[in-house]
Amino acid sequence: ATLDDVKARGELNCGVSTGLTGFSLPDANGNWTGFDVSFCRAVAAAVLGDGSKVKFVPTTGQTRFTALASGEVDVLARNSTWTFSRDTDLKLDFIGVNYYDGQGFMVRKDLGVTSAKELDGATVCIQTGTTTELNLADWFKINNLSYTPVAIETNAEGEQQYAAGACDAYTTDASGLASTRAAFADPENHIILPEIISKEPLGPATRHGDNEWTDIVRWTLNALIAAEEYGVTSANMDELAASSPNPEIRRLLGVEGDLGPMIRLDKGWAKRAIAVGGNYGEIFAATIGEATPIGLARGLNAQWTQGGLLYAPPFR
Amino acid sequence: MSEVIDRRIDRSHMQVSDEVAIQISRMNKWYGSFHVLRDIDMTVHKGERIVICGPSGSGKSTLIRCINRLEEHQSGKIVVDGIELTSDLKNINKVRSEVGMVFQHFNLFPHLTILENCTLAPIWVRKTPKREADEVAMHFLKKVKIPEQAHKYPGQLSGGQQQRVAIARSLCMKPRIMLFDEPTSALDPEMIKEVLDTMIELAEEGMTMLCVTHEMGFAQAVANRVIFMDQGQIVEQNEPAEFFRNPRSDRTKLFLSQILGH
Amino acid sequence: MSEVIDRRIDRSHMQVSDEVAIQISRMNKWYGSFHVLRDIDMTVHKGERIVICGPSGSGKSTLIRCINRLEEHQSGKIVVDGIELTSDLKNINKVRSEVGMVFQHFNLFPHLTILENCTLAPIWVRKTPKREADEVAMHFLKKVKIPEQAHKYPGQLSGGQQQRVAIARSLCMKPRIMLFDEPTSALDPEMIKEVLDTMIELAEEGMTMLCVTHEMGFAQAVANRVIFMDQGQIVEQNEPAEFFRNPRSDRTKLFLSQILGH
Amino acid sequence: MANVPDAPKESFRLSMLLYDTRYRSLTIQVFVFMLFMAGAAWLVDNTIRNLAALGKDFNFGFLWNRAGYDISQRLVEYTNDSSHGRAMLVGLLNTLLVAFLGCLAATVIGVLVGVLRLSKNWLVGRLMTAYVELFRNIPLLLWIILIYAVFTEATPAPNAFRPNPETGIASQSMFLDAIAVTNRYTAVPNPVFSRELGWLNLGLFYVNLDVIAVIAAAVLGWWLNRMVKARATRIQNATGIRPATWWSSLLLLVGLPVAVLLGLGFHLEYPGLKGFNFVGGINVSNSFMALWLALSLYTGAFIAEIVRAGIMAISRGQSEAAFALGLRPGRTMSLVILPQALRVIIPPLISQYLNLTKNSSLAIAVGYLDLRGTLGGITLNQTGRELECVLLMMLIYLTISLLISGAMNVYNASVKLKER
Amino acid sequence: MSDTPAQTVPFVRDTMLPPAPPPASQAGALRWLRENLLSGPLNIALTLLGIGAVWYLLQGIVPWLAHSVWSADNLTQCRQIITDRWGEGATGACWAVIRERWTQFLFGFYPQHLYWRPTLAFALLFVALAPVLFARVPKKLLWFSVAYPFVAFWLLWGGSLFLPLTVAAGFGLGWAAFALLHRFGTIPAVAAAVLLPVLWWLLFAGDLSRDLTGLVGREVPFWLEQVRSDKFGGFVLAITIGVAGIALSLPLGIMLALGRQSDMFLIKTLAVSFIEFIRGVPLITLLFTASLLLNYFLPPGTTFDIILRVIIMVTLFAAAYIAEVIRGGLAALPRGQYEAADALGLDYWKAQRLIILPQALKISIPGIVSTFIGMFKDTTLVVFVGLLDPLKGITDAVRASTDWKGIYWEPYIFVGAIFFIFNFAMSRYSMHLERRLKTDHRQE
Ligand SMILES: Nc1ncnc2c1ncn2[C@@H]1O[C@H](COP(=O)(O)OP(=O)(O)OP(=O)(O)O)[C@@H](O)[C@H]1O
Ligand SMILES: Nc1ncnc2c1ncn2[C@@H]1O[C@H](COP(=O)(O)OP(=O)(O)OP(=O)(O)O)[C@@H](O)[C@H]1O
Ligand SMILES: NC(=O)CC[C@H](N)C(=O)O
Ligand SMILES: [Mg+2]
Ligand SMILES: [Mg+2]
Repeated sequence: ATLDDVKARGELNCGVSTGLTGFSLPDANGNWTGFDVSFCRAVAAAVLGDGSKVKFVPTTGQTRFTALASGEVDVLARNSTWTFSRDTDLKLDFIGVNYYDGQGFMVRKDLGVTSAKELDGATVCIQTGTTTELNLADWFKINNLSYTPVAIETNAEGEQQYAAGACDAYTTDASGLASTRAAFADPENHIILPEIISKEPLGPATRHGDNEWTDIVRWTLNALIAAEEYGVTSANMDELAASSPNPEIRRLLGVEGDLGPMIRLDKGWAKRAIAVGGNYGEIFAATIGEATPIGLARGLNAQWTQGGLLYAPPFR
Repeated sequence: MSEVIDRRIDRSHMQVSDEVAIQISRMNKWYGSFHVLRDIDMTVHKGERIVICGPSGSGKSTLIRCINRLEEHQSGKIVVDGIELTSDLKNINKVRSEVGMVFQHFNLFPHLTILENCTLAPIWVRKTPKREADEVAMHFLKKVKIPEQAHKYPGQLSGGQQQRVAIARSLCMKPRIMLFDEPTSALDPEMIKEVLDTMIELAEEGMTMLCVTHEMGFAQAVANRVIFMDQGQIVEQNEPAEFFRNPRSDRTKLFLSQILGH
Repeated sequence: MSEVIDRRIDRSHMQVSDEVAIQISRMNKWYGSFHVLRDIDMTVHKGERIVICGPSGSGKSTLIRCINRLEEHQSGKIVVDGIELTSDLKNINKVRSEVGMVFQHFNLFPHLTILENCTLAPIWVRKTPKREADEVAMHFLKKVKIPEQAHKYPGQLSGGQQQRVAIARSLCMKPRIMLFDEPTSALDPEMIKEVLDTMIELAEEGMTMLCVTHEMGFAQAVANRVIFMDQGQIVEQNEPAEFFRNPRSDRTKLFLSQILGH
Repeated sequence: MANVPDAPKESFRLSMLLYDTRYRSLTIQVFVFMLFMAGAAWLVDNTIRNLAALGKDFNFGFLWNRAGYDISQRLVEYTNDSSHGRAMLVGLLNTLLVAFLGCLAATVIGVLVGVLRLSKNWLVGRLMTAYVELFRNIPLLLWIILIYAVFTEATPAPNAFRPNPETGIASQSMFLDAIAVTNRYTAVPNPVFSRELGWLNLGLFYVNLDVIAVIAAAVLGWWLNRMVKARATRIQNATGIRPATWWSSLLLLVGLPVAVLLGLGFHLEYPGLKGFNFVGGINVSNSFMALWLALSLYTGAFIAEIVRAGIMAISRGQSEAAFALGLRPGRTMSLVILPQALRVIIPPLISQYLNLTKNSSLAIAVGYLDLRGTLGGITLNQTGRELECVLLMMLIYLTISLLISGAMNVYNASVKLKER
Repeated sequence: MSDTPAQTVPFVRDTMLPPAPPPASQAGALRWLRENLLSGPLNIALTLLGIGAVWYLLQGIVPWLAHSVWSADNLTQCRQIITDRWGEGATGACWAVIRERWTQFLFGFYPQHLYWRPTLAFALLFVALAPVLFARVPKKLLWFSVAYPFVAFWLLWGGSLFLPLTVAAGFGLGWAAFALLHRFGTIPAVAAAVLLPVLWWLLFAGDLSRDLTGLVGREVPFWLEQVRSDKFGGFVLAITIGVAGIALSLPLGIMLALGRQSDMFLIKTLAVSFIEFIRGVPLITLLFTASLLLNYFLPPGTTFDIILRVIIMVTLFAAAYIAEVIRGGLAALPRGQYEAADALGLDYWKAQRLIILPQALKISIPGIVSTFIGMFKDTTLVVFVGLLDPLKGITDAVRASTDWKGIYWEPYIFVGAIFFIFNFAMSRYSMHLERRLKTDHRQE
């Protein structure tokens, strides 16, 4: 089983994007940071007790699912959209949603385009092997517009093509657009068009059939979300563990109950997961939030208590 | 050539025993549908020195190569040193290590020194310790008069020297029978003599020899039997004096007239 | 070799006229700064048969190749058949089609049959109708005694046969002068004779010939002048009998002693 | 001796399996065969078990499902409603297109460079050597990326061809008003026929009858030209004088197709800037251009070496012999050198074609949707059928390769020089 | 009419002429110019064209190169420096990126304090190659060549010394089995020599090495800091894959070449099918097989390192090409060599090992070198299975950093130059070898 493999290996293999600022990006020394990366580290901390015991495997839109299916990675945290056929036919298990997203378009400001409907005849850069590729085809067909797709492999390539003017518009998940735009030297010269043409619930995925492992990954994500909901942060969690009267928090932090052993981990698993990069909110703020150059608002990704869609099932 | 004949050869040691070294009976061989050797019958006794001659393409090389099974015969029987040559690999290898062969083009191994050429087979086939093999090799290299070349490579030697090394290489396996296939025909005239001298010395020591050659001087001096082949058959055989003086078949006469003519 | 000399050659037809075929005066040639031919003076009359010999590297090939301008000379004058060789392409082509050349390595065209080899130049240079060219070619192939090989390819012939085809190929252009550059030196001894025979026949018919060769038997039998070259200069020339019997310069003596020594 | 008694028939012993030359090879082959089968069975068994564990099957049914993605360069009708199988066909045709054009250009470049490298001109010789060494010693992938970069980074956007609304002057203008090299594509005129003959349905795709007519005319011209040449040879054989044929050749090879083109009302539709992009002409994408140029230049360097070696292999003696016979250099080349050099050149040349075809799979680097990009890329990813897609892709490449090398063997056999 | 006309006076030269200097047209720069650049109108045209081409190229490149900046922290700063120094609109090369990141191009993400290990491994490679390449090196060094793969593995990946040792022990075991069983015939010996090591590796090697490591602990002579495969990148990766591929493909290629020459139908068919299959598909598809399909073909649950998988595929790929090269070498050997070996009583394997292969391999060295060059270039393709090759993997990584986003030509030129130097040197060396083999292949 995957859990045993990971433990035996002493290392979690985590599939991430080849480079998307804020989500997953290696620095000059090969250290990875970002939203997806933090999730991988949380899982590693939960399972192995050390958030640095992760091997990040860069995957492209095309190679990611095979990397997972072939066992090259244990978890895929690569802003992948949860779709019916991926969940069933491709034999993946999406363990939840960590970012509610939708597909958008980015164009140069001086193009004078204000709506995607004006893109008739445009050249559009699109990553191959993604849902966005299919959405794009559908959307232009529905709206009876024509376009020329320029197939690209990685976000870096798309960025470069778009920057060089080889395509009029770049389309991908809105979060990806924001990240790409933030990385430009002149973000102010680019706009993201208002149309969101699809639903893109992004979430980590595991292989179909290994429920034990899937549970671990799923509840690690839930723990991060729940922690934010209950106000557990990396800073105050020791204090809360000692003093909080809330049984839910106590169960989460492993002071009470036997949740850890139920998924073949020890009691402190969730605590360790939160300790690496903080709870969901902390991770979000540190990697892609409004204080970062990427500047994404919580929007749909706020807790349900704040009018968003994040809703962790109870820890009980 | 005349020198060879003139040379006084001491035939006293060259005794022929009654023991049979090679026995070939009713042997036939085909290349595809081409019948190269036809009903060859031949007995060679220990110590015999046989010269085989005949026009080009008459099957001399093929015959000699059948004896250590470089070529396979299709019918009949070849018994070498009491071992019948069948498809049994063990027998074949046994025969090959008892029978030395010297080729027209020397076929020395160019990547090995002279000494290594000579010790290769003793070490790997006979499993002789290297030191011993070296000694034996030096002995035979001395015998063929080129001990000083032992550490050179074949490419650095003249043709005649190379052929003598080839002979020494065969001798290092201590063979009971030596086969020669036109050992001098690829050599310049000056070098032929040195090789023939080596062969004569060998003959004087009583080695059983089968030699395909057109050096009739050599045949007269050394052979105790000359076999003439044509079109895959043994046409005539006789002792050399008789053979040259009194060839019986017309083909032999024609052949001798051509070969001795110039 | 001795046979060639022994052969009784009918010299009666081999007349030398007074007409000049080739006239070379004060010709010099350099390869870069290397002075290959130095002050060559030479007159060849119609019907003359000249043999050029000399040590390797003495410039024999270069001289002969200057005559049909496969090499360019840098000073002096070469007049062939009344046409001076300058850089004028038309003259060069005219000379080349009047002068036949036979090379050491035959240089037959391997992708064409023997017959096609012989008719190629007549058809494309002389604009002979194919039928006629074929007839001429067969005539000359008969003359060199291989008409039956006409439809084979060069690769299927022996060296001697190939060289004879090369001679026939040149003859098909009906040249007035034939140049030979060591035509027999790449051949096996048995084949040398057949090629020399062909050349002798040619000489008997009165062809003007310049021949670089070391076949001294041929020189004695056929040549009416032997030229000895060394270091790019003509060192001695004489009629063959005198040349061989009585070489005057030391270099010639040395050379002859080496070449006839064995 | 009436009868040599044959040796008594040897009874079969087990050791003969190892030591008898007759049985030994059989033994070894059986042993190897068993090993091979065991290995194959092991692989197949693993695969079946792995597939089962993943809950997958081995099934090519997905080829008939809707593909859903768009391909910008397509030689046959294709929309995102077409099937994955059709997308594969589009990809395969794209592969073949770039391979074919690549081989063509590489040959031209290679022959030119190979001959120039032999020229006496020092400067040109050095330049050609530099070209050959540069391209041969640097990975093809780098050339593809570099040339692609030249196209995307160093050429203007289509917008630059738009006249400035104030001044009325565009910062870039089209070459001959017909060709525009932009950072997305090269817009070239579109050949159209005003008197169309229509389309012919071939089941899998349609072909344009006009194009067929022009090709037919070209073939006819070529065939007639051969007749003319043959006639010239006949006249030459009879009279020795070869009539000049260059003008009739020109007329037949060029004139005939041109006449048909004119007859069909052939004209060019020029690209014009409309909206974001040029329309009306054909937009040849930069990914295609980069891949094509890089493949041609890279393979051209290898071909240049082959050509040079081929010509040099024909020994100097051959041309000297021809000169000595009075043949002029041109004739020497066409009658003596080329026929021989071709035999030496063509076999390695074809294996370069093979390499080029295989290397075209590097299209992945520039997003050109060839066979690997469609079947082995998007389709594989959308359907998750790695095993089927990769195997099918290998099979197709293998088939192409075997066809090419089969052709080479036939050629080799037919031109082999006769030897003794 | 006389036979010798009167005109042909006998002639003897008394004094030999000394060589004279060539006329002006034959020497000096003038002649060189005339002959090499200006002979005939075609040549003049070519010369002009050539000068034009050179001029055009230089015009584009020289100013760009002349405006090189060697130190800057990021691209914006670099561009600023160029504008400051050479005025508005000037373009120039930002070599600063190379200066800052060159270690990454060479070593990928290999830990900096361990750079000495790949460097040492690379240096030792030459020592290991010496006995193969130079005849004069003492043959004892061959032992080092045999040990080198294990040394290099340990240096590159680190970890316990016992892992390479136990693996090597497997080979030793095979060799011992062969030597012991040889007297019972070649076939059982070969079978044992293959099976025994495989069993050893599968059943004992792993545990043994773990136990031994546990025994001695992680101390320096037995333990080097472990470096994971995902830290490999740049030229270290390319050279590792290239060298491992060639080294491993040699034995396989030899077997295939011998198989192809075999007169046993089945073996020949298998060898030919394998070779033709591998040569008929692009390397990329094989690499995809390595990354996507290999796990389907292996027992459930096996996972192993992607670099190792790539090396396996590259090995198979190179083996097919090497097999063809060696086949050429085998074909070039005269038949007499086989016959002489037979006549001396050497069996097939001994003849191959002692006589045929040493010669065939030597003839094949130039071909092997070219195969290696091809393979070295092809290692750039590993980027498509997610490895950090120097060409695209590392440059993309460099460009992904905010500092150097937008830089394009400089990294490619740098990587291209290194590839060129490597490959050009190797191809020259192989040409030199070819010439040497041509002249003295029969002499040492
Ligand atoms: N491997 C072979 N396949 C087919 N025919 C062969 C083969 N080897 C030899 N032959 C033919 O068998 C005949 C006899 O050949 P062999 O070499 O024994 O003749 P030979 O008497 O040794 O001639 P030579 O004096 O030329 O060496 C020849 O006609 C030859 O062409
Ligand atoms: N193309 C060339 N470039 C430079 N030097 C040359 C060239 N061809 C020949 N030589 C030199 O010119 C000299 C004369 O050569 P040539 O071939 O005429 O000699 P040869 O008398 O025919 O010798 P051989 O008997 O060996 O054929 C030699 O020293 C040779 O090295
Ligand atoms: N841009 C991406 O790499 C991901 C796109 C999209 N979310 C998908 O999963 O297909
Ligand atoms: Mg023979
Ligand atoms: Mg000469």
